[in-house]
Amino acid sequence: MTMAEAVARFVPDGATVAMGAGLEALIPFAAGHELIRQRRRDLELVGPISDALFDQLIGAGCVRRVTAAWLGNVSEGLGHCYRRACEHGVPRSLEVHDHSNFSISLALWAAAWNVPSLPTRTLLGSDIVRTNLDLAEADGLVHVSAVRPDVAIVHAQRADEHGRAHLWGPLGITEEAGLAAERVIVTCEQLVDAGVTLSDPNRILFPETKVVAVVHEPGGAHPSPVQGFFKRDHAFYRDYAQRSRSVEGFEGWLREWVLATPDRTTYLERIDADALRVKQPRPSAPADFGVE
Amino acid sequence: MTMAEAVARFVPDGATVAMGAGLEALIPFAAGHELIRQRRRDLELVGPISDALFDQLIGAGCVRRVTAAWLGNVSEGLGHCYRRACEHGVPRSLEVHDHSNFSISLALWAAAWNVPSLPTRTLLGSDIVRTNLDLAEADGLVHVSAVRPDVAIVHAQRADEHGRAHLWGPLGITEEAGLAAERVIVTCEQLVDAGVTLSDPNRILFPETKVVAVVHEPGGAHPSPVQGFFKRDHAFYRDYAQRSRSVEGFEGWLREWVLATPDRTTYLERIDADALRVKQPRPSAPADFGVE
Amino acid sequence: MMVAVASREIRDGDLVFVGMRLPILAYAVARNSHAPTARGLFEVGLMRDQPASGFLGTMGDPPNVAGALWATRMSNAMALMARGDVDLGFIGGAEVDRFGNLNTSYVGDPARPQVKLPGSGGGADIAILSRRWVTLMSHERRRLVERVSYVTSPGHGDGTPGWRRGRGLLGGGPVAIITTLAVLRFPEDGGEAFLASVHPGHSVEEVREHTGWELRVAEGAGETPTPTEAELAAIRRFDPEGFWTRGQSA
Amino acid sequence: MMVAVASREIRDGDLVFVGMRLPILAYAVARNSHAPTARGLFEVGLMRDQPASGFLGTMGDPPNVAGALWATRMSNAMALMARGDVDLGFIGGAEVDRFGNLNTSYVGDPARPQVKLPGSGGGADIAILSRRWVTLMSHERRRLVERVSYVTSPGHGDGTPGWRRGRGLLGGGPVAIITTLAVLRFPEDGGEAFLASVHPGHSVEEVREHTGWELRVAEGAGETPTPTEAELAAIRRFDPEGFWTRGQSA
Repeated sequence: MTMAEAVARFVPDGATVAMGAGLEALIPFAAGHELIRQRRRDLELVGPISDALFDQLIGAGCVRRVTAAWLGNVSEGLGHCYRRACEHGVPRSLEVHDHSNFSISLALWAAAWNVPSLPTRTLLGSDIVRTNLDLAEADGLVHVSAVRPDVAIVHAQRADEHGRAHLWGPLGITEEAGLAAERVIVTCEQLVDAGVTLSDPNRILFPETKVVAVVHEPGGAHPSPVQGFFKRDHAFYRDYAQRSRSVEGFEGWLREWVLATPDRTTYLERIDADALRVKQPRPSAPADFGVE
Repeated sequence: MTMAEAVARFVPDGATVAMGAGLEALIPFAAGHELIRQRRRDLELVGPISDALFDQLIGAGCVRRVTAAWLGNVSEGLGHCYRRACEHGVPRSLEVHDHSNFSISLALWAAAWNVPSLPTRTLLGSDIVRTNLDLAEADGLVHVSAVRPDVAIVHAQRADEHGRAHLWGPLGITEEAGLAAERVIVTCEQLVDAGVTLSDPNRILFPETKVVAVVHEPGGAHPSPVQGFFKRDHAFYRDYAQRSRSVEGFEGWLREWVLATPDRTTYLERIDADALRVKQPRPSAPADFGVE
Repeated sequence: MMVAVASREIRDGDLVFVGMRLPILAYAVARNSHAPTARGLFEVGLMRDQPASGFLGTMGDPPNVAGALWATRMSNAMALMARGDVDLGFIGGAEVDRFGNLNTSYVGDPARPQVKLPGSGGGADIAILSRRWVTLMSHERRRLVERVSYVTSPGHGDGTPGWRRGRGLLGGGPVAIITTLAVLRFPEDGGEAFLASVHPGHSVEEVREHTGWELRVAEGAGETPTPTEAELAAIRRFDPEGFWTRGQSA
Repeated sequence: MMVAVASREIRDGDLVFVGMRLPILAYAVARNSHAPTARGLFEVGLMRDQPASGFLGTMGDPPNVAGALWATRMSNAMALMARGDVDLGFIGGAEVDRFGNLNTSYVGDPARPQVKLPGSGGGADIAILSRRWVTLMSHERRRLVERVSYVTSPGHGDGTPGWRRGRGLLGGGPVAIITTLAVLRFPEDGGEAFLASVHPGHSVEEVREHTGWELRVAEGAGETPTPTEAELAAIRRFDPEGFWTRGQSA
């Protein structure tokens, strides 16, 4: 399926969308940019931290609410579009449901296990409990209400056409985001035969019954890193941080990299992808799934 | 470390011990038999189901309490020692904390996350909530109290001497058992170099900070299966089921296979290990952890 | 017979929570006949499409892992069921009552049981969380009882309509009891089991005689269709030595 | 300077919850000098012994994964901390007050903020759950304030002794504020930060002038020891282009 089709079919206006669940790695930027190009509106974004992607969606006016622990630019600091939306309602006002990293994970596990909330010792004594009504203190614990994404968008190293995705490296909250969501869109570096994915069912992160679309989108996580495929493009993040300081700068950036860039193939032609590509393989030792 | 030393040092009388967390596969029978030989007493056993191992420990008089969802012999049916202990106090009476498979998992996640209990929709309407005081119904949910093992004993396909264990196949409740436990004893088919385990950090199931002993014990899960290494020995389970129907039969079995068998090496000489060994490799496709 | 009948409860496209023993065979039969896109979920932490190609003594046996669609933690398999994603579950039992409640825990006082049974395993979870479920049972008067003394896995509770909804149970409960003699079914909204069909070679009277309560017979209750050649072939393929079907007519 | 000083908070054998930016360097320095058996835990879902051999823009960068001792879910890293297994955490902050409370969320009314800061990330989790923690901060009057208007990551609360225990917070709270000018420390059982040492080239008066409350000075407060050659060499090795230490004296 193409990215345009996956986004058009499975991410309607108003949807609650989990993205960037792997924290700084495997961020589905290509999918996010397609949401912007399709002028999606009133989204609720769910994630742990977001390294620039949520900032871009907010700046483009796609977002009504953010449910997250941190939002900015990890190597550069503040998220300027996020600031403008919260402080001045530009381009539109934004509802913020603050979490910590642990509590947003628990909110997704609550949804995955279909319970109204899960208890935790974290956030005791924090004002986050006071300002986020999805959190409540009782009996010396904080009760974290379930967060149920309509869709989780996940970038994977490889997947097969049936939706079996292999991800590796640190997983952040990717697994619970997928299990909590009604449906999962997988974007991937490599589209592989089922023989590859099924050779290692332990590395399949969520069941194919959740996955509604597999989009073969190499480089779809740039500028975030993809273990074994791409290094992080630090300079790209820096450039975005600088240009997004002003509305005009952001709009110029958005035009250049998203609106006037029809798809990921065109996008990749504009960066020095080869310099970022990982070239020295470092394969894992195989596990033997033998039977006889 | 030898099995005898690991058990002597890290599993005292009265300990709460999680074993067989992988359900029917990777059951640490060799460790269980060493517990019997060392005449460990007053143990609390924790597990989802137990395919014969818990029955043997109960018959040998090691056990004070069982916290589990099912206890018997999966392919053969009832656990005869378990029945004698519950029905007649032979060889000693037994306290039973009944769970379902889901609730025992949640009890361990509660301990892993250090909360008093976790809520769930399962067990509503079941008498298990009435008879196990670790479960309580409130607000339309069942609250499952944390179960905190002193030690989890886990059989792995391979591990290095630093405690990094690779397990594959279905995991049951192994991960939460390890995270909930104060400490973990790993027994393994292969003792490998750190280069093997660290080549795939995603397959390392719990942090080395939890692992206090690594015992190289090939065949240590017989008669249970080990993906890539051993098939399940169905006939052995059948023989145990038949002989354990009477106290005398069980004691004969115990003498033959445990008390008069000093260690796993001797044990393996008495079975047709070669017939059970997996010979056709079925390796997983490697994941590339490349950086540059 | 039980296996073939059980396999017919599986609809194409179903996600089936497969227990051990006969249900594994029933799944294999269905997947190879009328339900080619069903998937099986195993509490050990596996999802499959094709049944395992080798004999399984347990769901954790290596042939069940090779070719699996997902090898994961049990809690993840349970998570799918807790969200209502599991269409059908199978549960074995030692005792079932007229309202479909199962006892696999204690005969007699739990504090001093006459018989200690193995326990719930995933049975209670399936009974409460799957959309619909079926139990397989040897048809004996001591197994099909008026009321179980201990409810391990709740069926339709005390038999009042809507009992499950009222108690907050997620799934719809038992739809059938498949025995060695007959198929018993339940009304749509719960209540009491009734005789739906009798296996060939057995009679309504025989069934009632071996049932521990005054069994109602559905209008139009007839004979259970015999296993087809395809069903029998699949059973022989997945249980070549009769390990699971020993002593039973298929 | 801040990196070297921060690295000294790490004791050998510690499990350190490493944040981003300077703490990653501090961990690398400690591991290569006085704490060769420390381990680092990263909320993204990683545990390491040796620091990554390449430059890290974030903790999720490929060099941090290669050679990791564990690559897992964030909730598993948090689980270790929730059980008290994390000895030391690092938290960055925009504002800290005299009792060590951090604000990384809102300046002004949260409903209509003057400044929206990025938020907690794992900061609140570390502040509440790790055994002890340290914050690193540029020493400015607007950052070291009398009371933060919003407590993202609780320190010693309102400064009354035992405030954390009373509120049920698991860990012991902040032990130090390491700034560009000085090291501030806290009494054993909580309370108010005091000046413990001043970095070379700066004075007590300068520090007090840039602090937003009447800063108490510890008896015997002296000069912070300068970075050793080994510390400087490690900093240069892990941040060769000065990405993280730019504009700061080491």
